[in-house]
Amino acid sequence: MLRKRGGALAAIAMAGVLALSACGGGGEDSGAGSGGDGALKIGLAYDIGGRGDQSFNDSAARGLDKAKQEFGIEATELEASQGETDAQKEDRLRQLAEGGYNPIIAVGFAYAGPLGKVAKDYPDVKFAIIDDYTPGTDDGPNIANLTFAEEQGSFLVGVAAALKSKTGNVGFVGGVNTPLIQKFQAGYEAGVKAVKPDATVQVKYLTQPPDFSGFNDPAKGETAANGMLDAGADVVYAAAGGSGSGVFRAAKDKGAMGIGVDSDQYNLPSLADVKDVIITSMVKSVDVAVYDFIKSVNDNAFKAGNKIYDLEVGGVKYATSGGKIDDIQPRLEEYKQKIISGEIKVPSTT
Amino acid sequence: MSASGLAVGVQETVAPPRRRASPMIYFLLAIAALLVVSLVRVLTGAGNLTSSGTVAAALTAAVPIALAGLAGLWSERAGVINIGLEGMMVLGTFGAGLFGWQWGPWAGVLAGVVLGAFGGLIHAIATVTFGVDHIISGVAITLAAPGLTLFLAKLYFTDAPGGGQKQSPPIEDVPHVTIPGLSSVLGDIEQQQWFFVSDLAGLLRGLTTDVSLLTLLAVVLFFATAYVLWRTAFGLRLRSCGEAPHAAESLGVNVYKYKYAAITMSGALAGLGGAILAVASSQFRDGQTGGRGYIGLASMIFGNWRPGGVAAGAGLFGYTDAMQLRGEGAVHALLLLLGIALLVLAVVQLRAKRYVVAGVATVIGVLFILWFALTDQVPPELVSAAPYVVTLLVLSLAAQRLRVPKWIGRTHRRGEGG
Amino acid sequence: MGRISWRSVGLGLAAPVGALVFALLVCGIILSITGHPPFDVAEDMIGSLERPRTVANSLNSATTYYLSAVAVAIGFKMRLFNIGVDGQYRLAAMLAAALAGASFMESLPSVVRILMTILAAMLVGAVWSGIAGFLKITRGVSEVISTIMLNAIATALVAFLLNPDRLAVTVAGSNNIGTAPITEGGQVPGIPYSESSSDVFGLIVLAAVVGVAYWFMLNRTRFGFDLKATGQSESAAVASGVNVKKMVLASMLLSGAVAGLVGMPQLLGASHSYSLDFPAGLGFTGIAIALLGRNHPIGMAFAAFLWGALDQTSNVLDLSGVPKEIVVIMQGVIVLSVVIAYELVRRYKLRLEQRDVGRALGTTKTPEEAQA
Amino acid sequence: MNVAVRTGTVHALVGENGAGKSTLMKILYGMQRPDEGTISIDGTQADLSTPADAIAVGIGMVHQHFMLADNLTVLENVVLGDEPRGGGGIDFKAARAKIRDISARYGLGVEPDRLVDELGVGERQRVEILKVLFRGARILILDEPTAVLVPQEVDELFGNLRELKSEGLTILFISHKLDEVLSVADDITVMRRGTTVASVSPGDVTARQLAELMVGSALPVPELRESTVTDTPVLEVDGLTVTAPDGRTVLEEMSFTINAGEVLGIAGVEGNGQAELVEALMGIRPLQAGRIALQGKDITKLSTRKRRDAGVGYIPEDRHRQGVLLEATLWENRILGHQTRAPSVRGLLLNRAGARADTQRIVDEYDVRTPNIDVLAGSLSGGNQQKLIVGREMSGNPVLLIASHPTRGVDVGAQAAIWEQIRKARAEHLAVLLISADLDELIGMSDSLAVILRGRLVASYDPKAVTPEELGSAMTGAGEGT
Repeated sequence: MLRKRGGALAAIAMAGVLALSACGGGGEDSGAGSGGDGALKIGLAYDIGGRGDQSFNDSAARGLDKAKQEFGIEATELEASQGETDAQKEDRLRQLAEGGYNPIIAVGFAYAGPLGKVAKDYPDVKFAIIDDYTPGTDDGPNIANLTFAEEQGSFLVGVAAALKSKTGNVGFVGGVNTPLIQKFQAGYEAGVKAVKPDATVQVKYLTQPPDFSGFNDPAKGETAANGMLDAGADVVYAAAGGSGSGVFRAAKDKGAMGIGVDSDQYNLPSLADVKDVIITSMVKSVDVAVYDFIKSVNDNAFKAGNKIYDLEVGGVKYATSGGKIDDIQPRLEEYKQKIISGEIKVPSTT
Repeated sequence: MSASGLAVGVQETVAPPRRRASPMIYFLLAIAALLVVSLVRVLTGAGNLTSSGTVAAALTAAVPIALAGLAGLWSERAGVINIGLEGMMVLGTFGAGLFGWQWGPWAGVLAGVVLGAFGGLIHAIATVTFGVDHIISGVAITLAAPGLTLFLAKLYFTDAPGGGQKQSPPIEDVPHVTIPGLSSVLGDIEQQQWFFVSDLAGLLRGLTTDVSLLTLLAVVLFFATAYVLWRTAFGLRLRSCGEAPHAAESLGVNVYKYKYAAITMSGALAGLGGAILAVASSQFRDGQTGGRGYIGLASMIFGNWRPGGVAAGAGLFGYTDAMQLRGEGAVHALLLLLGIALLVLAVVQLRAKRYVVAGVATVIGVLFILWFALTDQVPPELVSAAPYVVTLLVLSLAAQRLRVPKWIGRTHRRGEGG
Repeated sequence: MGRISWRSVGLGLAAPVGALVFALLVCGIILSITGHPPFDVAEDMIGSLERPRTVANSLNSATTYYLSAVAVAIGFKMRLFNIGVDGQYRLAAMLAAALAGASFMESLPSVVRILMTILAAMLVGAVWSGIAGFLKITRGVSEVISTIMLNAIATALVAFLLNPDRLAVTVAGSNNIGTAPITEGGQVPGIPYSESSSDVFGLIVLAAVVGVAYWFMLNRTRFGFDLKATGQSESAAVASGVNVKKMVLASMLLSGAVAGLVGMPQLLGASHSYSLDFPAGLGFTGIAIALLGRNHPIGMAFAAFLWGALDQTSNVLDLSGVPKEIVVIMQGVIVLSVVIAYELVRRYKLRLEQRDVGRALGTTKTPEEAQA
Repeated sequence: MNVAVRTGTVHALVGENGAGKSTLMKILYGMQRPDEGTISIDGTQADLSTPADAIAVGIGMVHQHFMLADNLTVLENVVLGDEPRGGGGIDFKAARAKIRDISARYGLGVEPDRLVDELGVGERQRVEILKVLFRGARILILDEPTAVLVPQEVDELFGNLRELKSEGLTILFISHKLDEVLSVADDITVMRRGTTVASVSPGDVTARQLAELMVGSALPVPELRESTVTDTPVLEVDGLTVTAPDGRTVLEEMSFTINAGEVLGIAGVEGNGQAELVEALMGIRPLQAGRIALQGKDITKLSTRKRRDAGVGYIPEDRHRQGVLLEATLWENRILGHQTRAPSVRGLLLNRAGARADTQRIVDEYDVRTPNIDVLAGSLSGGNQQKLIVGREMSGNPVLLIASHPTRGVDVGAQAAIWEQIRKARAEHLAVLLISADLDELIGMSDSLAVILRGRLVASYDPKAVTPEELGSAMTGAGEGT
């Protein structure tokens, strides 16, 4: 009985095998190189979430869109799927490289390993990776590492939180407990303490990796924020991707304040109904980085290696939309200058 | 292979169900439990154990899970295992996103229900008409649903204002109700931090303040389910399909029809759970359900296939989850609470002459109390495991008197009875 | 006899082929409705198999999927539903990675290191599933619930351990965090495949060995007989002298041990460290593949490859602007339609067989006797 | 096939297992569609495609295997499908009253609020009859209603039937117990291989003639020839006490001995502890107290497997539950229960060749009708499955055979074969514990007889000197044993 079933299942694989033998044996490295007529052909590989995640993938997309418009270039965007392996990421990058895309941008640190391998095989193609600089795995001569000083921006919104808080008690809701988000937390805590050394910072991560649903679960965000607000906080920083909307909703219900992340969340259409509680956002200008990178390639000014987008170059900043922090802006600027000048060193780990 | 699961004969070693305890006993038990919680609250100062905020959050967290559990109950009472709950919930969140954004939350809820029911219908076609193993069908649905919704989301939401490839534009919330006057009075009492009284006030306040109409709908559905399944002809026939379909058929009951009805209803309820989740979160997001369907399934087994039990299971989970999300301090206090609860259980088991269980409960209980006494906090990474650990502990140490519907997971073919 | 076997071959093929055609049809319709020409999509996907790399990656995915499916199937054969393969392999991979990356391992011969790593993974997987097995036989806790809970608890435990203060190391500048990388002596070299840039996992051999062992265990050993007997009829197994509780524990341990292997090909063949981007969710894929392959060692191998190939070829779809979720839909539809097709063919075959048996014995059997 | 049934009579339908009686009944009850032919009731042709149709025209059926949901109450089982409505739900009050009323009128003694799970066999049957009456059926079909009853209960049932008949109800009675048929039926139709072979009236035939009409040949008789009882004890049971999970004592202080070459028959109404006794002896059910010795060796603490290895063969009461794996081949079923013994296994591995060869031997010796040994056990008829089980349990030279209803539900041919095998093994000094509901079989096949009542052995008889009636009254606690 079982034998028959197994044999029968062969048919399924048959289709695949037939396809293999019929079409097998194409060259691996054919078609590399650039588009030919001079115009750039950009390949962009997103991390999980992709275009439309209202977060850093989206930000990257904005940069791409801007570059597209400006330079009249062609672009293809690919996206990672949940739970995939490095091999799949590598394959994605290779497909782009094979397809003649140059430059290729990988969004997210998860591409670090795969990118290192692919870049070696395509020395003529220019690569960029967002959010990662790991010497040894992705530091080839044709790789630009675009990283951000999230802790610096977070420091400033921490300052804003401390200044705005009446209770001396503020909250931090992290989406998923990863080193990247811990950077946000470290900067934020430092910023708060810089203003009010005895202030309380409540910290909560919604989920633990590999459960990344913490970036997508507004209900959890709302519960966590409510807990903080009930415990006396009156400003909550939502470094939690899509779960942030729940944080803002809680703040709105309780008459508290929220701080957004990644983009200027005050202006996001999806958060229109809670925008009046968003006093500021820690803007991480992935779009600027992507645009700059494309421009550098377009201008034949590509530079490999780590490019840190920090406060100084406007890679991270605090948003002022809504005018909720106009009163404290001078103080913020003051801190900003101190960071830029190196007077204040912002820690990147907690 | 079949889905009906292995019994291992464990349930044979426990007492048969006694006469159902009177409501009074449950009431007294609840009071006793609250007393213990209150005591722990006073000892640890972890106000979050009984604050109205925790209770309200627990209620909100419990509703989608409870509805998933209720969905499982409908299906399994008719003899069909529904492991596709997660997938049907996903369909529900998507339906709410698609319609809620354009035509308001109630339209969204309705769409979620309809889409969930559609998922249930597919499960019914596969398991009832084609006699497919229930687990396979459920897994297939759980597999395909996120794919389908994501596919459609890219189509419909990408260019919508405020939407994205993986999320819908914002949905308005439904109205919330508060019992006027009561809330502030209870709030005052809660502020006093009196032993027991404040805790009770917190509990009541959490249940009466700013409650979403959808939460009320869920509560109504629990009572309605209990009524329909246990007091009406429809319910009797439906349950008979899960107990002895051949007997039902021999009395002219159209087993297929009732199974179809039950599974479709199951899908509808799971869809509703998803829709409520989406509306409460103000939007559909890919991956939003985060395993709540499975937790719902667990709460159904936990609740012994009865609505009250499902509610209790979902409530326990929602409570622990809300507590861990609201602050780590409460989880530390939870260690003490668990320790005490285990010691109480040990005494109960000792009186029932179940020495092994009593011993194990004592040991674990003492370990929890030691953990509480020797540390200041539970490592934050471990805190998120609290609801799961608590559920597992309760299941392992509480007496298991599971009464699975007899014909669960088995295929019934028309005319093959007897 | 010859006639019958031809017929059964035909019928056996009818089910999967019919189901595949049906699944293709459903996906074709969805694609057409949404404005993507289905034939172009199919061409793209099949075309991507021209690249040896896609084949190599498909094989690699299939390797992990297969191990996961076998772990699930061991439970299924006993009617135990081990949803916990996911948590078991993640915890196992994490702890095994920590062991393999530990500095004291450096001095050991390569073979010993690899063996120790693999054994450690099996042990951890077995312990984690063993908890569910133990709770089932002592307290009657449904393994469905306990393994769901244990998955979540494993997640928390891994997060707790994956901390620089405990088992993890961080690299400056990287946003990743993981166990110390396994040095070359602890890695399993890949098998070069055609002109592919990525090698086939060396541990594909391990998957094959596990498959053969699974087959041998089921069909050639007393233990396997007891396992199958218990799955088919617990009461008959008990009457025949099988100690069901022991079997439950044994099969849960075995299932967990195999689950522990799931992460090994990826860990020792590619990642060399358990970090944030280590693939998750393979346990759930394993359930689908075990079901699709009907718990049969060969069937699951085909199913795993089909699954891997669908996953890998889907990458190409984004290039042509087709949402690659179509592949996920297809996978779901395939599982369901394959099973429905099998059921229909089974019923048809049963009718034929009854007629044959009846004819062979010169008597007609009443349907209820045949059913019973 | 043709049958005509007169209104207000008891019409018996007799035939061997597999003669098509049950199929006919299912067709009459709308559970199966006939390929051809028509059914008329009171002259009007009825189209019965579902049980609901049958119920609508006044046909009610009491199935051989009770169609009851254990987890539901009696009331729920009775009203299912025909619920009295009221106040938006089931009118439980009205239903309860009606059930009490019917129960009182026909002396059924059914309590509506009990769980069916808690009821005994006789009570369950009365619930089944009540179910039918509740629906106001005018035509009752009873499928082998006496199979699980003791003579006294049978008499009660027949009393009920006569009462029903006197109220104008028509009863179609299916049985293969011919003396019962002769005592209760007004008309008899005999079926064989799916056709009617005769329609007779009870006054015109003897049981013997009827039987030969049924089988088409002479009947086998259960009997032992000369005594082979030795004085070597094989099974010694001493003070055996078993409690059910709910704390109820199901076996109390049971002691007996079976010697080599002896068949000990246990008579009793089902549910009096037979199943528990068998399971306790097999090591499936834990003992509260007592000692079991096999050939002088204490096996009380041994596992089922060790007991089997020590030479205990087991023919279970319900072969589908405990005897065979329906989805496994015949040769795999040969291994079942012999997983530790040659020729099925070699060390820790299966010996497929050995198992197959031995299966072929059993198939030949025990006349198991099958095309080959690779077919699934489920595709064999019940009788052939049973022969396979008997053959399997007799292999490996057991010293003790526990045979629970060894010939239940098998045709006469298989019955005779199984009896013959037991006789043969007994002559080779096998000790047999025989449990059966068929008193003729018990009396004919036992060297000594014991009666079990409420978990105790209450009487013992010499089978040569006892009548079924005497046994029956002892089984219900009414008679006195010696």
